[in-house]
Amino acid sequence: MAERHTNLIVASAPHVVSPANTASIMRDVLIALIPALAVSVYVFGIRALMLSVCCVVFCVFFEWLSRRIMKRSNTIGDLSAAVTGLILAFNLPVRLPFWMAAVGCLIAIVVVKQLFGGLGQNFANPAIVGRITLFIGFASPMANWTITSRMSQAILSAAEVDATTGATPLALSAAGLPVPTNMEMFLGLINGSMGEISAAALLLGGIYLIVRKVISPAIPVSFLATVAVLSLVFGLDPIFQLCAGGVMLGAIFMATDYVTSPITTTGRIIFGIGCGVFTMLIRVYASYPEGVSFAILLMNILTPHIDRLTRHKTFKPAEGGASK
Amino acid sequence: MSAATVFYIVLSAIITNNYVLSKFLGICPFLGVSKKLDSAMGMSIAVIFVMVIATAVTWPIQTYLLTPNGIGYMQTIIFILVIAALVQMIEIFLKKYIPGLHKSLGIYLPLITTNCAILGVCVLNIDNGYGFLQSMLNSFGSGVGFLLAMFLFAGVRSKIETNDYPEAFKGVASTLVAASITSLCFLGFSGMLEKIFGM
Amino acid sequence: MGFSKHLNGVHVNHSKNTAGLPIIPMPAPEKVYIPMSQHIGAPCTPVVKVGDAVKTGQIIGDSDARTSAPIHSSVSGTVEAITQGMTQAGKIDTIVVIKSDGKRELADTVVPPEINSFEEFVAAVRASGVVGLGGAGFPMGTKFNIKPGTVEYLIINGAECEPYITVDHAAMLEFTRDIIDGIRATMKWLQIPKCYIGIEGNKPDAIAKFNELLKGDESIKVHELRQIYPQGAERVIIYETTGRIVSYGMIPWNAGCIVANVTSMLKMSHYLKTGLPLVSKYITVDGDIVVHPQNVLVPIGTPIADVIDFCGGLKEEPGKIILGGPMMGRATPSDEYSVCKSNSAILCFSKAFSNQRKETACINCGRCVAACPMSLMPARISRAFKDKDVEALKELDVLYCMDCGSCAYVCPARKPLNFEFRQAKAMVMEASKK
Amino acid sequence: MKKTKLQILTNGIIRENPVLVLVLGTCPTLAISTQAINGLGMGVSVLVVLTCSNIMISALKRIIPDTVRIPCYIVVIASFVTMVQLALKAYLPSLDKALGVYIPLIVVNCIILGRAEAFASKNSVIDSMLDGIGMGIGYTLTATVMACIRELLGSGTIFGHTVTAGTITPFTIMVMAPGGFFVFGCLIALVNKLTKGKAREKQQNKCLGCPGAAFCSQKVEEGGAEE
Repeated sequence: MAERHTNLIVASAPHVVSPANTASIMRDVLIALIPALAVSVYVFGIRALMLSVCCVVFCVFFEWLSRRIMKRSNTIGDLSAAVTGLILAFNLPVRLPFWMAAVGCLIAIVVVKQLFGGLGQNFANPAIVGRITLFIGFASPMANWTITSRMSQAILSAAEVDATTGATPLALSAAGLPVPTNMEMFLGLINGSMGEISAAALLLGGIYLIVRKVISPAIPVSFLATVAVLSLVFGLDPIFQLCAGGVMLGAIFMATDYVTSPITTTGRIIFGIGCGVFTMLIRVYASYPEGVSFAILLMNILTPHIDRLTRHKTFKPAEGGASK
Repeated sequence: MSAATVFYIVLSAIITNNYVLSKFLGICPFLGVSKKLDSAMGMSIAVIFVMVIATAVTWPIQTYLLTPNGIGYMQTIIFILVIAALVQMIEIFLKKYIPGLHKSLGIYLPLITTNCAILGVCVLNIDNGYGFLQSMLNSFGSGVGFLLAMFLFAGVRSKIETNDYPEAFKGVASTLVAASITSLCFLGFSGMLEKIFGM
Repeated sequence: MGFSKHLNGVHVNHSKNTAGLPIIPMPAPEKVYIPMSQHIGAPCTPVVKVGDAVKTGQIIGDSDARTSAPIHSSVSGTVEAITQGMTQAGKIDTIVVIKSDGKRELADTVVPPEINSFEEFVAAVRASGVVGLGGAGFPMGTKFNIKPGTVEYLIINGAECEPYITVDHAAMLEFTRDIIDGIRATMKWLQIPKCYIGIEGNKPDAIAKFNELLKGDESIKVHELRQIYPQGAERVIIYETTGRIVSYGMIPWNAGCIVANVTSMLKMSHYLKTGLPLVSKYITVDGDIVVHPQNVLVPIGTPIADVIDFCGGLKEEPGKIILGGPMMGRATPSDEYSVCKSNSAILCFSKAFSNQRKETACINCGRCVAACPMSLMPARISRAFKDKDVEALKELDVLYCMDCGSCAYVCPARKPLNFEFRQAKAMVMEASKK
Repeated sequence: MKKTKLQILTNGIIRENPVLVLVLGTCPTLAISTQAINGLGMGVSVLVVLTCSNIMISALKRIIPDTVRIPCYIVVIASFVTMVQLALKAYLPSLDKALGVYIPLIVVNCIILGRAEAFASKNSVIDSMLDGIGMGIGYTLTATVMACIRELLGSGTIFGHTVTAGTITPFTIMVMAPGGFFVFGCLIALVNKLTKGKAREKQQNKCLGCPGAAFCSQKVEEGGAEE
């Protein structure tokens, strides 16, 4: 008589699952952010690393604390808070006081995410809102750029003229001053927010994410292409516009946030184009030099409508009956 | 008045000086009727409609009746009565002559009398010293701005309505926090219209 | 054909560990437990009594209902008991217990049927006891009982898109000729002008063999299916081969198609040639804890545990035993239940392998949307289900979900999406009844 | 259950706070709560108008025909608003300037019309006065507290007196539109927490105080108009 097993696990099919899970996806995003972090530490020095660690720690701490206060399950294991922290850090100037960064983390994690029920239920990207509130709330510390000797000659000479500004390439361009060469822009030998300076490093991370199928190329490609096309329309240098400011960071890491972007490919393309259009409109016309985060936030808010209009059509015959 | 001025007045009322999200007028319907896109749009269209008509009536009253006779202080009383009467008349008119429109807008009309955006726009037109045409443009723009805010917010609410909110934030509290985040993105456009139209 | 778009699906690790292994017949077990309901439709009533001597292929249960198929004894021996018991489907059913004499003698009734008309053909198909062997269990005699000449396409489903299972593959290689003969007989009597044999591209040897034997026959074409799950789903294979769309609530016949599983066709063909009805089933036995994964020819009614023992037993305490493929198969609570007509695999997995699902929040990644072959919006359906929003569920076409599990397979949040949708479908049906 | 005079007075302060529980008068509260002094000024203006109009409407409730009661209420309220407006212009011109259009908008402040319809038209003059005072204090407290929070966080001052400004960088977004919505949301959540959700039930039942209920006969949405 064979040995009997009568207490087997009964669960619904499918009984196999794909290897990707939320934590592994978030881990991939963290890995993809490493090159940009490395460039940032190279250009700005060790404080870049300290500020990043500070943001990650605060975000994870706030996530843990808010879940605990709400008596809900602990979710720091899904690493989403760490990703938010690192991306938020990338959006900050390197000398921002730690307590201000903590305020940003508080807004990102508690106000934008946990108040709305936690991961997957927020309608706006936490890091974006964190950045915008800091940007508006702490306007001057958030524009307090740091000059280091590793930066482009154009920035160093501009700083000699007016040591207080330490202007970003976008600000130099707005003021009609010489800007860094495209190569310097691409590599990231410029100043700006900590993690957004190096287009090369961010692209490397983006390629990693696309290869690992973590993100679909729809949003970054349509976003970047729109920025490039509109630069030409406005008579600007597309390479400069793509590498300057937060376009790369925004297109690859913030606009692609699953939760706050459309779910279908068509929707994602519309989303990317919208981000590009608003970014360029704000850059060219508004009083803020940079519009990436506002553009992404606006598209986040439009996402439910995009989702509504780009729903897949169910696989069924048009007339409702069987088609021949 | 140049085309640029026309666009400037309309667009700034829609975007940079959005009535709901930057001037806090019409918050009640913004919070109350934005749950479903259909009703949000119906309400907004009714608001645009009444705003424009109310301005068309109150501006001449102020300019040709109140100010010349030195009874400018009667503004508040007269305006609110005019608006209340106007809304009633519009409703009766629609019911009788355009029943289709009445069916879709009818239920929103009575609520509009006490929508502070209507009285607000009438008073502000006078306060800002706008001429008649400017006032009309401003009213139209403000109405469209209201519609835009309602449209955006209705989408947001459809996404977050059934979230697992923390106990204390269920209901209006979370809606207000969502409105707060929504109003953030309007700040990004500050200064834009001035630059485009060279104002 | 006027269609260019392929349906979505997911890339699943094939895990066809038993591919290329021959089918090994399993000797008759000590006892077989044959449930009277092994198909969709009316259950059979036993036509034997306790103590009766029965032989292999003898009818032991039958029904008068239009949708049913007879059930035959899979061994020779004596009827030991006719009891009510639990079956693998989780239902109480009449079970005929037959004590085997170990000889597997054939019954006298096992003689090739004589077929001269459509009616005789359909009667023979019904008498073969064959049902949809891919898992559906729809009686083949009922499926073929249509007005001849009303069907344009016969589609033979040799996709075998589920991971692990290789029995259809093995059968296609071993009995290619018999399958083709079955197809030709069906096309002849049902007056079907065209046949597609859909085979997934991961079985090039089977495709080659069919192509070789079908040289010169324009009416039967082998269609190489893409290597993407679920090509074997009825609505998918119809679309992929003919470009036709079968709507919810319709059967393939409405679109001028009949779909038959390749093993069903083979078993029917065997009956037409030899008169031996469906008394045993090709079964893939696999999984990370099976000592000798292999393909076995198992007498119907054999307890699952006996089949596992025949394959060398298990390396460790099992966590899950799945009847059928890992994407759509059913996890059985106990290995005491017996093998049924519609089973095609027994997969045994360790506890570690079985406990891999821990649900987290939906992150709206869109993988399910990209995976759904029916182009549904699983993430939104799941949300509507959570909100108990029947209107939204209906509007999102949840009824079109065919439970293929692609969405749940790809979900990084490990949400049991298709399980939710099964309940959602019930909710919608319930609401529309009112 | 008949309420005592004291209950009528205190009712509006927390239990049925017009802003935080009944969610009325949101527009001016959000708009002017950037500085504590504005909050207080607005609060007192509303208190005065509310009390006066409550008294007047309660006194006139038998004279006013039911069918035209709403326009009558509006005329009464608008008259008091105009008086307050003129008084402010004369004695506190800086406050008048700061509050701007929101002073005439007191006319359409749902609290006043709402109390007129829901309370003053059904109760005695004394009770209506107490209700007006109570609700007015509730409104004033809320507007002032909210303004204090926003002013402290956003400018580092309270009533214009430096508190943290200079030592801690003020978080200026708090005095802008998003900060207003946010602080308001948090205060409502706080009241929900303190009243253990009872407040939320009333928030859901918007008709309790909505003046629109007087006009509105159909449901706009679930939880729209009743009666």
